[in-house]
Amino acid sequence: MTDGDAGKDLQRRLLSEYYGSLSDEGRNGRKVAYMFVPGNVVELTRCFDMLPVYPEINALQCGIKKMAGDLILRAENLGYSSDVCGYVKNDIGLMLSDRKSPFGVLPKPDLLVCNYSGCNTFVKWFEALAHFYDAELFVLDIPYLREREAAKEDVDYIVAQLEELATVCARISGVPFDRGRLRRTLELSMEAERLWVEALKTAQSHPSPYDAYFEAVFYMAPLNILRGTEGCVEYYRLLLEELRARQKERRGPVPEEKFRVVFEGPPPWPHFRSFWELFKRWGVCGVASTYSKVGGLFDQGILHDPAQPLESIARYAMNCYTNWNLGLRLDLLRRYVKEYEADAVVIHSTKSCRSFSVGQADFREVLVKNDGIPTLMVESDLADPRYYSEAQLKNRIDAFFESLSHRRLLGG
Amino acid sequence: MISAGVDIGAGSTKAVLYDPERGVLGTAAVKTRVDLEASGREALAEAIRRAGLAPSDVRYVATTGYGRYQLPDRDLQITEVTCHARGARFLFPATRCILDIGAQSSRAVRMDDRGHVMRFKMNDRCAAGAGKFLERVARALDIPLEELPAVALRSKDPQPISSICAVLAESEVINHVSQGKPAEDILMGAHLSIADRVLALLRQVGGDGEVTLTGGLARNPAMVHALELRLGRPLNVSADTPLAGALGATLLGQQRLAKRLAGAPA
Amino acid sequence: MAFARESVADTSLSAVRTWKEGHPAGKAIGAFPVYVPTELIQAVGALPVWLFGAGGSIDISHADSRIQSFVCSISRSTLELGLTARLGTLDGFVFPSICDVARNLSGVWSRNFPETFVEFLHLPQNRDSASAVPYAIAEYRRLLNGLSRLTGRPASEADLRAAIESHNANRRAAQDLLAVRRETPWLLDAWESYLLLRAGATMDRDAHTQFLRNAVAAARRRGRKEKDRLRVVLLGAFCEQPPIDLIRAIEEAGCYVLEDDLLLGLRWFREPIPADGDPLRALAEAYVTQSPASSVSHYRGRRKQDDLPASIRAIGATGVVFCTAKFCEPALYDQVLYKERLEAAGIPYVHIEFEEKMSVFETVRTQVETFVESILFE
Amino acid sequence: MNVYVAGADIGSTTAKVVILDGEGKIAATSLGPTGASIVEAAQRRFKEAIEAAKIDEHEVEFVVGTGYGRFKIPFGHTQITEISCHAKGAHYLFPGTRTIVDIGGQDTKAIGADERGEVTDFCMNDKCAAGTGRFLDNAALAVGLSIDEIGPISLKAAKPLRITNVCTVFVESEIMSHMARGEKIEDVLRGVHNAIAIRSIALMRRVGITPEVTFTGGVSRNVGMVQALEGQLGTKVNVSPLSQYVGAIGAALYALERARGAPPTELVAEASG
Repeated sequence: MTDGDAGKDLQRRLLSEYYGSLSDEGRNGRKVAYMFVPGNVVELTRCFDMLPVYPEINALQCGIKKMAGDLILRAENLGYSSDVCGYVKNDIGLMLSDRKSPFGVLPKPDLLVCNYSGCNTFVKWFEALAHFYDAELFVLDIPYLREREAAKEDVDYIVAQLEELATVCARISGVPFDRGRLRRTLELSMEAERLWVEALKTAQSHPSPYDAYFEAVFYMAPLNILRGTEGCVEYYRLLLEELRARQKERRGPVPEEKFRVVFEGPPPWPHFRSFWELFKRWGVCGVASTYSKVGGLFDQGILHDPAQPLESIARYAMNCYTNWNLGLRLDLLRRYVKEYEADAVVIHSTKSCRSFSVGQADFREVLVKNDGIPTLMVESDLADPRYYSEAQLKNRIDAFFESLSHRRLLGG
Repeated sequence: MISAGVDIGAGSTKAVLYDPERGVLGTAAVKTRVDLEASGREALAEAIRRAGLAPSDVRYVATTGYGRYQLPDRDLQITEVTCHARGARFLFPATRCILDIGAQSSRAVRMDDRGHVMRFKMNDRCAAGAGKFLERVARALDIPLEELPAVALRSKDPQPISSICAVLAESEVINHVSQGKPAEDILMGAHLSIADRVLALLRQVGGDGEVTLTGGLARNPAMVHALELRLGRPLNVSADTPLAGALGATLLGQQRLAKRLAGAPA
Repeated sequence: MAFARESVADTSLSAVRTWKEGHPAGKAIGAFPVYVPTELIQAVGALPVWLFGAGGSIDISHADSRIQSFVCSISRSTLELGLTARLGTLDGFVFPSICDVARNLSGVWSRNFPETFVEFLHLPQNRDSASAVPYAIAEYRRLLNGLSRLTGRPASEADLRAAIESHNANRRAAQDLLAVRRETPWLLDAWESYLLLRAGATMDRDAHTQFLRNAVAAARRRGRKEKDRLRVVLLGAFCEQPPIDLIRAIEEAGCYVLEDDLLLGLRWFREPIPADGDPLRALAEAYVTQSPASSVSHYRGRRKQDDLPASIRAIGATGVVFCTAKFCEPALYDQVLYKERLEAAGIPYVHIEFEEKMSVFETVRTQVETFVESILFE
Repeated sequence: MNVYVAGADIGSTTAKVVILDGEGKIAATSLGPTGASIVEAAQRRFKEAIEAAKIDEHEVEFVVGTGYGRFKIPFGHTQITEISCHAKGAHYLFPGTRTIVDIGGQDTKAIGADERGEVTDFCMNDKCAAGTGRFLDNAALAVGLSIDEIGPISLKAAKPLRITNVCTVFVESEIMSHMARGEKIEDVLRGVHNAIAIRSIALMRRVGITPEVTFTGGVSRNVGMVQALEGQLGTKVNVSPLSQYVGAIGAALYALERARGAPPTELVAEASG
């Protein structure tokens, strides 16, 4: 039964090709631009043959491969406090161990593009890398989204900076800026994004053919790392086919889908499997998640658009989940509960990521008291394995779904 | 010239008398009472009595520790960090780092080759309460305090306990108990959690070179074992380290006394 | 000094109530640290009120249900003040871009106080870009329009110029006060100058300027003797303010604090802002080109840590006391880069951690005393 | 034939067993420290309860385990979390209960319940405020008193200190410093009780505080804690000598439902144990 193997194999091949391209021979002279996933401008940097490296992706991979603990310790030995973000310390630890990542040695940055969308820590992160690597830093300032539509001044401000960034990339790469190539790349991005939105929507069926949290975080990898490439579009075409097939066979990630849940917040990468198990035992299936929208809120109608190259990049950059103000984030959670017919919301609050966590307690206040949506909030961390206490999490998760099933039994 | 060092600590008060030619003349240790000044006077008088000297023989008194401000007729008060460093240097001349683990707080100190404090770091609030934590774990496991080290050293498979937050560590101890893990493995796990916390401080001040362990937990062999296991090399420990503070105070007192006698500005 | 001490300790902002009695239609606008162009608030006839949390004076029991506990105390205590209606005299709030916690707090604020005027000001972080000044002007105009609607009083160019001049005078008086401390630290303690500056949080600008001028004159007439103390710079307490007793503990442990970044927002610019041309452009250009090195805005051109050693030596300081608030990420990131440069330049430093609600200072005193001893005991 | 059921609440500090008869009347209770071995503590308490009820072990038709050690109870048929049990037990003792606060050894729990004792919402303390129940034992140890003395003594406070810290470990060092500065014991203890009350009430606010409020768990025997809660809340708080057994009572009530044929709603017993 080819349950999703084609998709998995293609993703594995694409990722190994990507990491291969980062090795010394793989690069063959091409320059390297470090960027962040939310609001990144990879379509622009691809025009200059620059290779993208995403420190967050390296950090979460180290988390999954159980390397995060030692790397964070190395950064703390240098003086980083236990109160700062685990992703940053993981990356600083990687730098201190000559960038030996789970996928081989990563290249040094020729340019740090700090697309500062929804996370102030990004600026601090790249100020540190600029210090340690003595590398050039371009802070692409992306204003916080206060109204649903991005204000004209905000978009103009970003577009003006993109033009300046283009001249910096041209200088560093020696490749002149070809706006035609930008449009072709944007077409590939838009196509992949449209397919991804279709794939996401399959979770509206009962049962959902995939877990929109625990599996979506892997399905979104190509869109975060390979956006604007042929392979990326091919992957999402395959993924959509597979999910449609599962929909027909009414097959989902859990044997029997008892609870449809909307997840808010990043997962605890160092304990991903055990955290998923705490929910699987109750027949929980994620039908929507906000973390999978960190790389872009495509399902809210904001796609890249070759007809308005820089404007659509600017608008995309502002519409990443953590760059939305709390009012917009709360409405999105409520819409997801309706559109995907969810039974409850689970908020995973992480100590490292305050841009996600601060305000989640207020969400819970509204969801439970105003909207009557059962909401559980649990705490651990997305990068630092030391903050994950399984017994406490199990106690809270069991109590939550026990009272849900009890209420369901009494027709509550 | 005889100088005295009086270390008025939260638990006990120690006094040491020292003369450059004849070395350490007398030491004393008494339990610290609520009246810190009385404790200081009592320890000093006892040390003088043991050394067979008269109070007037003592030309300089330097105080340190928690109650260093409480002795009115002191010449100078110096913090316990500076004194522990100087005292440990006297006991182990080649030492470059001090690890001091007390009941409430723990700290790491780095010295240059003349025993002078270069850098030091105290545990931040989240990782507080080293000695106290072990007492609570012993109580949760129904183990009397004096048997703590022996039980811990019997452990074959120490249980992981968080080193980042003292409250989280306690909850994890309780979870291990509720999963029926053997007491010695939980206890050694608790020792290793403290070792991790304190060695993180050591690495931040530069942990290479010879390390001397001082403070209350220095007398707990399981703690020494946990530290040596995680550090990967032996530590200097000696029965005299509890006196390191008072020793340092009297030696630094000598330094100040020599300066005063040479007429240099104080 | 007594007046300053009481006004700082009074979390119910009674000073604002008295101001409102004098200005019947007057509105008061709360500004969260670190830097907000309060000239705009003054220009529409409103009173800018700096919010520096509640220190240790109140218990946190409402804020916990809206915000987690692994965040700085100032955001929790400010939210508590709001939720317990102690900020009732304020008619609006302005949150500038400082960090993720402050930015999200503005969202929690507008959700919990829907009728109140709440504005999040995005101060440009890419200050090297030619588009930074026009963007700052657009942001300032957006804020100004909101404030005018709230007070029902548009701000004329003359109002804006008057506000700029009164702020210039206030900053000049603050610089003079700090100069007394820098050149003759034995005449004015750091905790005293802190209190004098902090009193301005709820005062009308010109009243505060006169208040500072009197203090400068009084300080210069003091006959105190110079003590044998270590000259240091205090860094890291730009947003959440340490308890006054902590500043005293640092000084009593044997330090003269020549320079610090306490209440940085009240004295953000060293040079006066030109009041002749277009006022909004003048304010925007000042922010983009003259803002000091700080943890809340990306530095312009050079790297701020490279300038630190020289600036320490320039004022004759020997060491640095990093004094950072618990859970304050921006300060903790910068501290690592600063310490790298200090170590390279052979300048000693010590790092102490504080919380605004701290009441026990033993560990701080021991750490700073040890730091002083390690330098004086050569 | 009279049917009996049992509820066993094995907490991190104390173990409790309650036996109910067919009509849901309490036949017997037993209580003791959990200590290092959960299995022994559960079996000893179960034996004591059976003897007190003067019945035979096989007369107990169904046993529900709850509390931190619930998966290790050898004689338990199934496990239910202490959230559901505390709600059910509190409703049994005070039918008007709508909000329950339980300051346990590991976690502090705030539970919203409806008129039938069903959980409507619940919230447990976040990491920084963990271990509050255990903390009171440590505070007693720190000032050299027994756990039963600190409550009454705290009531004698003239000017209670404000202890503002969230983290229980740091509060302990704050206690030591206040004591060293010569503050009176009762003022320090009152400060500690107030700090815990304020934090527990903050947690209750998350689920909403609707009267009647019932204070359950072992700490509810501490009069100082009851006073502090009522002082900060400004309303009465239900406390009963049986408050300590609320978890076990709730578990026994679920056992009774199950004995009367109610379908299971909780997870099947933990495979790994």
